[in-house]
Amino acid sequence: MQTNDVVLRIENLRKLFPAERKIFGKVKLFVHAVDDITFEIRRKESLALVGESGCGKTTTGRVLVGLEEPTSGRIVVEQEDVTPLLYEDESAAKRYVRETYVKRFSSMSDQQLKSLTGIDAVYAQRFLDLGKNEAKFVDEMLQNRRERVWQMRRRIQMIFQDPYESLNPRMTIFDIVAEPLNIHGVGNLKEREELVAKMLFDVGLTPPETFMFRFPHELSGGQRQRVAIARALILNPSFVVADEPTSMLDVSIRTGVMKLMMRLAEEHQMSYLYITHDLAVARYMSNDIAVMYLGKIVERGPTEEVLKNPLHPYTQALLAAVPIPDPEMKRGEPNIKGSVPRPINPPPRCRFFDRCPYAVKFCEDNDHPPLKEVAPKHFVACYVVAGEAS
Amino acid sequence: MLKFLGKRVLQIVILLFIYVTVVYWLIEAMPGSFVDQYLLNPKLTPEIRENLKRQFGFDKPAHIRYLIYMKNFLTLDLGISFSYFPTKVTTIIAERLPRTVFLFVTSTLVSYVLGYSLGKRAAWKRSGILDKTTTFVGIVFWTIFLPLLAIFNIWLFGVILKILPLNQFIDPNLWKTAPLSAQTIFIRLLLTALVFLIVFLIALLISNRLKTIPAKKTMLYTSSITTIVVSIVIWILSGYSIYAWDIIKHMVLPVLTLTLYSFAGSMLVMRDTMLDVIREDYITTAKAKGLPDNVVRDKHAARNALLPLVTNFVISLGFTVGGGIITETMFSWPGIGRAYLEALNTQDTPLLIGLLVFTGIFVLIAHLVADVLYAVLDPRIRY
Amino acid sequence: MLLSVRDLRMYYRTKMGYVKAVDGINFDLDQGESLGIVGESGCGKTSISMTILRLLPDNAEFKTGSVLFDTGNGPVDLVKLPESEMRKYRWRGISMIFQAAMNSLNPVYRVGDQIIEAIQNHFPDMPLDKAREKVAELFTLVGLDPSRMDQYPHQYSGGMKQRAVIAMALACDPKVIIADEPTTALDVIVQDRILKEIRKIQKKLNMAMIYISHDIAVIAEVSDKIAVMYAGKFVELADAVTVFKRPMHPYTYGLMHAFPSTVGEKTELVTIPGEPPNLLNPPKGCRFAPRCPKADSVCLDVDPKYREVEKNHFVACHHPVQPKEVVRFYAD
Amino acid sequence: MTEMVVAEPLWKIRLKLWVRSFKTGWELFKEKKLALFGLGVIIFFAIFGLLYPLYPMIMRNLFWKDDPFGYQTFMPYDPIIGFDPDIVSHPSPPSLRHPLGTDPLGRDILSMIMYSTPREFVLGITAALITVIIGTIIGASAAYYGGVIDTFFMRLADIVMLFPSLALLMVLSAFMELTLFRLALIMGILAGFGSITLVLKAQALTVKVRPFIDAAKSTGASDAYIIFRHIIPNILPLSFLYMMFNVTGAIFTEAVLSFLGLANIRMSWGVIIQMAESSGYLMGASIGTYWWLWLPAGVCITLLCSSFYFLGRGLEEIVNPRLRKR
Repeated sequence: MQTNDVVLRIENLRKLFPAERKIFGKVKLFVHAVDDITFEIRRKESLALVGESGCGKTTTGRVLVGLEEPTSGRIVVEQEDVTPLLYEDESAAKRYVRETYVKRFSSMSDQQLKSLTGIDAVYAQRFLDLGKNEAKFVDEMLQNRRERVWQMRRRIQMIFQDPYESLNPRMTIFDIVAEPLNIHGVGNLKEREELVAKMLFDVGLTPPETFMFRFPHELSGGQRQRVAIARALILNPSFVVADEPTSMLDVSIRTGVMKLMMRLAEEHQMSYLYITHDLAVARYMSNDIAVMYLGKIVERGPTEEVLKNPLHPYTQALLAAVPIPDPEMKRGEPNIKGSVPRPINPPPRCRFFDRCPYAVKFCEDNDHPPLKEVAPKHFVACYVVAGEAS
Repeated sequence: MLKFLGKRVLQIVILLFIYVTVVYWLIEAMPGSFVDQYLLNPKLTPEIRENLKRQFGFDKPAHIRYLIYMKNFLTLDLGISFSYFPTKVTTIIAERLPRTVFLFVTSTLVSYVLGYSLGKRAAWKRSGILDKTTTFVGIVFWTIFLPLLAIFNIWLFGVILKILPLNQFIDPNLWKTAPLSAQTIFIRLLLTALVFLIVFLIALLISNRLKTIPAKKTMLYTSSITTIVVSIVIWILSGYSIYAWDIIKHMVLPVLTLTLYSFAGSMLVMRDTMLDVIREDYITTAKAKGLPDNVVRDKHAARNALLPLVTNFVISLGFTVGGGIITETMFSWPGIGRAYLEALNTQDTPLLIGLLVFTGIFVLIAHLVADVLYAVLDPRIRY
Repeated sequence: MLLSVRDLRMYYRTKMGYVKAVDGINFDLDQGESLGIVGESGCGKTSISMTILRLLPDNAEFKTGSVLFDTGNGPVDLVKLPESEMRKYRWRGISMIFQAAMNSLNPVYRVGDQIIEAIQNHFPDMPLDKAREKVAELFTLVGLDPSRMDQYPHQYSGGMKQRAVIAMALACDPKVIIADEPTTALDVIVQDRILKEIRKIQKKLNMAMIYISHDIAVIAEVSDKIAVMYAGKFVELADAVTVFKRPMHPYTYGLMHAFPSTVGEKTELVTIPGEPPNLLNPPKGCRFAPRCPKADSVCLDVDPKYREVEKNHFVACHHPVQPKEVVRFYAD
Repeated sequence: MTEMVVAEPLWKIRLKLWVRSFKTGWELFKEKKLALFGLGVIIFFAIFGLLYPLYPMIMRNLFWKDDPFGYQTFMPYDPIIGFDPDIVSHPSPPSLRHPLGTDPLGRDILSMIMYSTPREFVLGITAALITVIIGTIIGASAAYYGGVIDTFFMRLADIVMLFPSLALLMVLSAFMELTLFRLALIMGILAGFGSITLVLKAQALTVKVRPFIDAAKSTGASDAYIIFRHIIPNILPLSFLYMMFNVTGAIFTEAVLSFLGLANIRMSWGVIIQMAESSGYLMGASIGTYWWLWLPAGVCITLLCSSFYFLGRGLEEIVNPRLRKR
């Protein structure tokens, strides 16, 4: 398996929101929205991020497209560390580069540097090429930052949940779809018109000229979501974050949009992160699935495998709770206590401890369990399942 | 709550200091000054000129005077008026304030009660006859040229119907032989109103504890009527009732004018918010519970629509001064507004600053009261 | 029959004409029975409950039909009652669990007081402490701590509000409860608990229930009978298993196959082409015809009658789907 | 299929769209009888004011045919220096020569009123335009940026709102000659930094959190692009609405200032009433006798003010979906 096949890699991503507002003094309470998550997506593949509301799945998506700054962690897109580009503030980006690379690299010998793997190897090589000059390295990492931020924005796009709110009601469909072209200065007016028309045709809004100069409120929910997809894809991104794009659509419309997304991903050689609360939808939309709970990924693996054989008690409960469209099918009781707490400064133990039916002393005394591969490509963050506690 | 109030008070104090400073320098920068009028007199000797300047504080540079002013301000001393020399500004305000406040509190209360009950009814039966007429009449009065309304009222009630005095605060002929000054009687009237208000509030508190709705109503009505009757009897027994009646008679026209002018403001706000609230799901729930229409309207809809009205009330207090200047001029009512106009004409700087500062304090306190009211009215707000 | 709705029609008046939101609805409901009405947004399913309770906005126009409600001493037609009489049947006869429970509690009153208000409205003689006892009982019944009755709605979580709303619906011992999307805004685990709770209470009190939802899986969990609604009309009504196992209307068929499931084989999902019609001027003939793979010229022309094809299986279709028949919907 | 070209040039399509949305707006607007009434009155006043130059001409030709003093030099219907020497005592009640009578100086009241009308429009609209431009930009930026910028402008608004605007204008009148244009400018600026920013900011905040802003941001749109392309177009209807209300406010304030004799405006409706007041015709029992001195001008102020207000309310029901009827 080649590493450059990986389109997106997220390492130890963490995003904390201050839970209290203070004018003076340091904020002590944080909402751990996303807490140390790691995953990667290969070309043409897709990952579904599943969880209940407030588990941090949307925040993850928003960090990826630059709508939130990460608190810590590294995000690599197509062999390029884009994390420095996600910080609005240049000094924050600089600090990131120093913390992540310079500090580590300067304490290593040449030998050690050469033995690094993955994305680190690429940057270690640059570091060596620059004669271990720290300042130069930082400069190079940040050179053309504005330009590269620009480029990155083109490569990662997002589709939003609410088709009624994600299109500006005062713009025509043409203006909405052409907006990314506009911002990035692609083509002249004529070319843009053609591009938009072609895109609208691709998303099934045919004939395009009847849709181009309508306003969003003249379209149905399904049509609007198609417009949103057209807007996201018009710059030909290599990666799309889809935040529950079908959850507000009716069933008879939903499958059309789901199929459209899959077809376009195929055609455009695109990978996507599919954020959803609906396990059944995730099953159809993704190769891999990652279940999130309170900012942590608790289980990850190939979709069918996870759904057939859920290992983490939370995944089991979630699956048991999904109603089945078949009155003869009896499903199990979700084996879970209490309700989802707010992740404000959570105690250093398994996040699921308070609600877990299998919790033992070991779980209480140790940190949140790391993801462990228990079956091929099937990872679980649970001491009990992994056999480390009983 | 206390922490929030503390923070809010601090904010208000800062705001007030900025405001006072701006006001001070603004007025200070006004071309010409009170003393100039005397200094023009060529007969004055240099000593007298110097004396005059010293007396009014013009011998010191402006920034020193500002510091002195601020120091005095901290001790609630607003200086000495020029045109009423040597009366203190605070004394003048203290004399004028009750009249203005009484005028405005009465008309504001009446117009808010009117606006509240009309607004909620108009919204409830949207596009009905009541809605259409109140909206039309309300807006016409709301945008009417206030002096026109005043003139018209004087004309109608004073000249044609001859039932009310044209203007002035009191009838001078009657008061020539009065045993007490008009101000004293006036203050006593104010106190009576205050007592009534307190009794009403207590009755409201008690009635809230009562269980059935008829009991609540009886409690409120009996206590209100008893207080009114008792106070009227006391006034008659005291023998000052003709004087009090004279004052009240003089108040009717300005209060009427102000009420007509301002009720639409609260009515429109109430109506618009009600329209908003009526769409809420809990209104449908209340109806589905089988509650009678008027209960749904008053208890569920109007109660929730009350909040923006409070904000509106506070903002409207800010306009008190503007409306006051016009109304008091039209009716020769010797209140704050008139004092302001006089001070402006005579360039009585300390009085001018004092009045502006005072209104600022007034509005800021109203803001604070609104914050507290908000917390009382909306359980979701916990500071 | 506890509740029997016949040929109910209610239109909304708009500038462009009438929106035929409820257009000839028929169904019966028995004691202890639960009926699920499933349909897409804008098909008029919520309007049915509002028409039955007569909580319609000003621009709604009741056209025809009757809602016979058995009060215990003979049925009354709710649509013919004067408003003051109707008020007595609201909540005491038929109560509701509203869509978006978050908003159906008045934010400025304590939750308990809002329930007491409903009780005292229908039982004016009940003293306050009795009413409070009743509320405490209800709270326990729906799984809420009775000590929370003196809290305000904003102090409740989403699931708790939903429970409070259920408790409120039960306050006057109604014979029928209409639950309109009772769990739509909730997460699956909470949804699962609430649904089970409602089901349990319904069994215990032997009440009749009408569930309204767009989510066919939720309806499948809780209903004995299922009605499928499309563009203001019922297209199919039968007991739950039949609707799922042997749907006869092509729309129902498509719906069943468009719904992804977490269990069983991963089958190809069906896409029903097109969009639901605008109820302002719905197509002549069958309203589903423009989207239907089985439609022919008759379908486009004649509105199919809603008829009993088999015993207790009502369908409005000229060409019902036959057993073992596979309907092919053309994709995208 | 790739040769998808739109048949018409873009600007034509946009023009059509604009016309169409105007038409739908008009359809909605037509329903509001009060707003129609307001619009009618405003149009009436606009024509009334524009016709002013004709009035002295016609009147002179009617009543001053034989020209004892010389047509060219003597202008009996001039609103400022006019005087009718044929009438013995001024103010004179309405007559054929002077449909609304004359004022104590012998000037024709109708002529004064007509002359003032365009000025009222200019004043009201200028002031309101300034207010709304300032308010919209500040409101949108404060909402978008938040933080220090927001705090600064909001505190500024607090202080501006603390000042009773009429009292402040009265003080300012001591500083400078409040000519029509200066007055409009000052009123516009004062109102622009005041409460309107709060309202528009609140509106902009609801726009700011909507996902299409996020969509534009994630594509790399600049702050200015988002503010001007997304936020402002969405609060513009509300701004326009407030403009109507501000016209009312400006005309009213000018009239009051003129009435109190504090503005340096040669002729306006307020000045006409002030004239009556300062020469003692509003005192006591004589009020009703000399009604033409104050009633026509007062009615004009009221009518124009309420018309703009009615218009604003009508537009509000169109612009503000929460007030719209279901």
